[in-house]
Amino acid sequence: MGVEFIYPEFEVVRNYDRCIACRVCERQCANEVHFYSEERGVMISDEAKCVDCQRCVSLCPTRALKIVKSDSTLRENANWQNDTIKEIYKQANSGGVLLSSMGNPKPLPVYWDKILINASQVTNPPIDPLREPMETQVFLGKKPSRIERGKDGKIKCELPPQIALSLPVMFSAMSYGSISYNAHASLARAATELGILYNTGEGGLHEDFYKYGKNTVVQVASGRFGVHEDYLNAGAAIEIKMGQGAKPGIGGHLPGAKIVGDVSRTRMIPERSDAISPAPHHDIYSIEDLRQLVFSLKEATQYKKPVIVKVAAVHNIAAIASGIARSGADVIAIDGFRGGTGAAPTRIRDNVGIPVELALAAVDKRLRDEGIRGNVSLVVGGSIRSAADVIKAVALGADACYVATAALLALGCHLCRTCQSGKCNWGIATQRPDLVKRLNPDIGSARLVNLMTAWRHEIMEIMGGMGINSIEALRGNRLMLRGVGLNEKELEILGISHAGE
Amino acid sequence: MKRVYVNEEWCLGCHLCEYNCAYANSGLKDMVVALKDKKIFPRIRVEGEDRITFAVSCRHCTDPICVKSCIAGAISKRDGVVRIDRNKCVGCLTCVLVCPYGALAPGEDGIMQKCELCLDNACGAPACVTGCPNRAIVYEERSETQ
Amino acid sequence: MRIPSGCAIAAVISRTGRRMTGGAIMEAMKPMHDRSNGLGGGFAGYGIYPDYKDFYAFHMFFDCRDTRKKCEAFLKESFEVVKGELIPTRKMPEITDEPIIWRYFVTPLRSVLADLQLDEKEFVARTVMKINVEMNGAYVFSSGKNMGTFKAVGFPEDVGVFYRLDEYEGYSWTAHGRYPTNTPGWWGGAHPFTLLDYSVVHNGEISSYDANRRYIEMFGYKCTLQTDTEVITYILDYLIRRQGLTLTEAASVIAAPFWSTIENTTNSYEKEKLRYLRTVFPSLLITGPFSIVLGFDGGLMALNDRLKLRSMVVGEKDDRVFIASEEAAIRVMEPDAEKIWAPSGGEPVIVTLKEGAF
Amino acid sequence: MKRYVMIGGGVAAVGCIEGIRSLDREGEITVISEEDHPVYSRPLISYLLEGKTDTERMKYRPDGFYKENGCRVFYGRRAVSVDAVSHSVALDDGAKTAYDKLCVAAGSRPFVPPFEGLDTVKYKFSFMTLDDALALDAALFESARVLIVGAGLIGLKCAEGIRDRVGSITVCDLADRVLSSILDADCAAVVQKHLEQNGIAFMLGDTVQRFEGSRACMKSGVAVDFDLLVLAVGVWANSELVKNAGGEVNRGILVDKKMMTTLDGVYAAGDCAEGYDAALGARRVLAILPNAYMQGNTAGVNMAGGEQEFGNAVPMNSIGFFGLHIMTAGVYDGEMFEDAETGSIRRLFVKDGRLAGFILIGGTDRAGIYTSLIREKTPLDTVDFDLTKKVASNLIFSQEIRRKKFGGVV
Repeated sequence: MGVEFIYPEFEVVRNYDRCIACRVCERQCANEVHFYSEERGVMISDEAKCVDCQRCVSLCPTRALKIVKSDSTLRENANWQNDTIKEIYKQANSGGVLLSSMGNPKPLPVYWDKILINASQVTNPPIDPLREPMETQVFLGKKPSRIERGKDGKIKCELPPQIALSLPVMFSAMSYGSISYNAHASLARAATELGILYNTGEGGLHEDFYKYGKNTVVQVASGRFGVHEDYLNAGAAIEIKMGQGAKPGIGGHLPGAKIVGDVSRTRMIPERSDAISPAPHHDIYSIEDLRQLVFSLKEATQYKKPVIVKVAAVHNIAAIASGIARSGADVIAIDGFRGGTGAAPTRIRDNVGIPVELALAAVDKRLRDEGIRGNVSLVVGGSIRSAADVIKAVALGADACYVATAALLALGCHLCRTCQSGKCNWGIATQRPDLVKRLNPDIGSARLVNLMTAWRHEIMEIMGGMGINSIEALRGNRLMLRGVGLNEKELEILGISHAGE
Repeated sequence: MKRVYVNEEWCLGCHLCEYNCAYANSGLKDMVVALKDKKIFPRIRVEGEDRITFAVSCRHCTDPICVKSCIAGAISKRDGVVRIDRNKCVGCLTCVLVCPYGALAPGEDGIMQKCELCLDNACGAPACVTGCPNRAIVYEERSETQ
Repeated sequence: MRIPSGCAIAAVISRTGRRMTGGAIMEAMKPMHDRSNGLGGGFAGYGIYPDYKDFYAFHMFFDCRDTRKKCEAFLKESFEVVKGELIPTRKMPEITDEPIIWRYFVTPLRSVLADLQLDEKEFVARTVMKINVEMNGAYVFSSGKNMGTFKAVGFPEDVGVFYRLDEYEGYSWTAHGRYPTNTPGWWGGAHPFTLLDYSVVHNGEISSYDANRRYIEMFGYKCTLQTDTEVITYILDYLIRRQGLTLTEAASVIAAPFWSTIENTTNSYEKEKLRYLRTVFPSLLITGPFSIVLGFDGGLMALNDRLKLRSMVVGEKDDRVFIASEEAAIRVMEPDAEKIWAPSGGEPVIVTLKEGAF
Repeated sequence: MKRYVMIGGGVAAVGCIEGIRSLDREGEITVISEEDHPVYSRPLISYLLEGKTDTERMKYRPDGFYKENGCRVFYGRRAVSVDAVSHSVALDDGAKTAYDKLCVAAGSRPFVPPFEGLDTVKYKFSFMTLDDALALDAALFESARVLIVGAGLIGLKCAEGIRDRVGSITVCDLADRVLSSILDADCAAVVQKHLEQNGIAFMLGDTVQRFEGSRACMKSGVAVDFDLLVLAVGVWANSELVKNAGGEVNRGILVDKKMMTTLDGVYAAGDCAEGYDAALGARRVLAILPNAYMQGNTAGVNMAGGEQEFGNAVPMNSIGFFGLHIMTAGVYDGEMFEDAETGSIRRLFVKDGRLAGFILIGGTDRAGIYTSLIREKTPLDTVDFDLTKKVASNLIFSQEIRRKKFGGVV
């Protein structure tokens, strides 16, 4: 109180004419915002605890609740905005680094929204996906640069290991620990049903999910949590996580409170110990070290698993990617600065990294200029929000996209951005059993399948409009894109023309 | 036949099923009018505490002992659905005494009421199922062996 | 800027290697007049330079005499030029603004090839790219052996007359009439497009263009003209000459069967091969409508896009095989043509000379 | 085509008819009903007097029941003898009915002790049948002083049923407590207190020595003046027909778990039968309605050629007085566990690791869970017994058991 007081960010607005005091809101709020007053016979709220996750709003049977942004304001100041001032207060109160979750919420440019897609008219027929086959399958991995023939003249058809996807989307890395067992179960089951892959993140693979191995990317991060030979061989591909778009240059930190039971066993670390991944891999201080890790992993898996190297989009991403493309890696995953996280220092999340659109364009061009685009596939993530974003990414040069926030939204996430609290009311970013059970994987996986099915329909629709009936003919097809409101430099980096050209 | 099944693994203990049941059987069009400032007498009840919760309503047993035991002959089974004739019931609670599932309880008037699958109210399908936010209650066909 | 276009194509080949004048193919284009708009027409003839069959025949446009001189000097640095001459033309009102049109019969100098450790064809191809990209005002529009392309701004039947094609004899001919919807009206933009002895006439507009272009350019090709046909020519050169694919295999890359079709293929090697080629060359899949005729040393290949979004028919008579956008064109060449059929999408029709026929 | 005959037209007979019809749609069924009413619920007669039901709603089955089940009914006819050799039943009008399978569901009759001077009482009633109730109903008047002899289920339900319609009610019983057959002393005291609070007077441990017109002279020396006398001392099973035909009887007609008597083709069910009591582990008469139906039903299935045993019958009662509910089941044997709160009693009796019986007064929610523990002889180490002691809840079961109960077809 006093100098430490910060006015609550949200207000709980309860329509008492509608409230039947069923107490669903009370039972469903892990933040303990709502309670029933026996004396007054009504529900009341402590809004200081509200994070605006919308759980109570969603479950209230009489729609008696809404959460609004508090209109209690500090004096307006274009330079010292409300949030900035409050962050100062918080730091003055605590002396600590501010933590945040999910992706960068700042009003920085979203290039996807400044790129428009082409369609066929007259000279070239659009294709109707309801009547004609429309192919969205992609194969990620190194492509041989020369066709070899045997003595009999037949082509030798051995390919380096490939990842087959029914559509150019994968669920990106979210560790078991940062998200719940049921969230993982939903992702794994949906990926299997869809014929795509999900990603373990750096928390290891729960033994129950080995059966989804064909649709799993197993991640190896700097903390090496849960990494062992069976784990490496369990998935369809291995991902070396070098960095994350939400927090380039730093490692992860899963608080000990989330390291309980199966999480601790799966990570192979003691219960309640903080899981801290170092900023670098301590065996990778240069590109040649990366090459050694890539080949160690390939050795451990008899060269049967493609290796993905995931990096955050940073300033010299093109050169980094060129290095990775020559490291033996099969796929490069680039995570843009808008990518989500279960917890990251706010300053880093909001100020470090570059937009994935520009990173992708630069990397794709660089690899082509060097003639090594076929060495690797490119996967991009960091706020791919819709089928249109996927189309644009593929046309810019991506082989596939990584999707996480959209998947979480499908599971019920309302982007309250307080994953770090571990009290996710939607059963996603929590390990509390009473909260975890709120996410029924039957529902979760079905919703993920719905979402991706919808995206696939949209992708096919848009492709058909362009007169393209296979996704590979879209990859790198930048003529299908035009910029709006972009300057010369941006257009040059994106490698696209301005609308009207 | 279709029955209501409960999977406690997904029950959140939110008690919405009780409110949806009470509303569905109120005959009123507005939930607020039906339930505001009233004690509810739902035909499905959430049991349990903290970690384990589950909803219980009539199992519509293959061989329902309540039907055999009702001293007023008020409970019968037709088309697989165990129903109660509230007009005949005198509220002796013998059915409570015999039901191995604890699935019956009196209504506000002391007369017994029970889940009749919302077949006769405006919902047409069990309101507890429709309103369950986590599919802990389902209405489906299952075989004896399942 | 890429130029979308519609078009008319026609081709004929004698499987026995019997030489035919360019007259018939010129006639064939007449009934398809409406498929062109006068902004480009062209022909390719194979077997037309028997006397110089061991030399690469460079057909070139120059904007002025200086460019020509500069180019000749450049060529002589690495080639033996056995003959250089103006290509004979007829002056006619339908064809105007012609550039300087020359041909050279050349062969790369052994010493140069040895220095560069390059295969002869690769060196020739690179030279063509270099001239076309770097030498302003000079453009090589034909570079194969014992074959030649003839193209101009105008209707194809006029272009044939202009180049006096009735005076050439070849065992196969392809022809093209162009209907670009937007054009700088430049002679180099007409079809056929060629590289070495590959020539392509094409009707269609491919939607995969930039995906194909950006991929093929990784291998030294430069698409200077922004037309679909150019990129198709380079893709076929890349697949056939540089990767050593057969014509059928190349066709299964650019008009790849659908995955479902591949999965239903019964022959296991065939299935494995199709799957392999599609996985290895995804960026060379051509989508959108096209019908093309590829001319090469000793044969023709006709191919439709896999949905068959453009018309193309094939007919036969004795030793000759005819291909055209419309049956009418075939009937002009041979009123008694038999076995007229429309090949299905993605199914290549390959006609080659009989062993030793030419 | 089989010929089935029921002696009696009550609930046991209905159970028997429905049991037969579950297997045999064709056989000929004859019902000999001494009462001149279609089947009705006898336990509802007190509610009838109380005004909570009426004769229409008291019908145990819809009007078309007999017709739909193809039954021939002789109303107001009494069976006078059974010839177990020739398989026939003689009626009071001299007619004979042959049977292939016979079910004796003759019920019971009030036991009337030979009180001295009982014949001097002008207004005296039994309280068992609808006719009893209708007669009493006709006699009630606002200032009436009623003496009820017998503080058992019948007497007390009668008291509840007529309380608002008479001036005073006194209940006497030789036993020192109310509901002595189903309650122990503590529980009886609670119930008695509740009844007294609701205006019923008791004279317990006392009995009528003689009647003198409208006065009862009690053994204790007290004299009670009354206007109406209700005799609710107890009942006798109607077992004579079987006994006379050579069948074995004890307090009731002895039957096995299939409800078969010792006579060939003759079954018995309901209040007249003495079947197996799973709680007691021996045979006894369980004169309660659910039992009558289930016995009748079992008899019916077996008569029609099916195979069914009724082996888990237990005594149980659910009874309420003026809003206070009492539920009991089983036997009060073994170790007692009590969980008493204000106004409610919960007593569980545990023997050999199984629930033997219980008494609940007040909190009766989900009592059927307890009853099923008795009926199923569930070992108590397989449930959460500490919780069981406090509340009847499905939470006492393991998750696996609950999965079967609520996720399976039951």
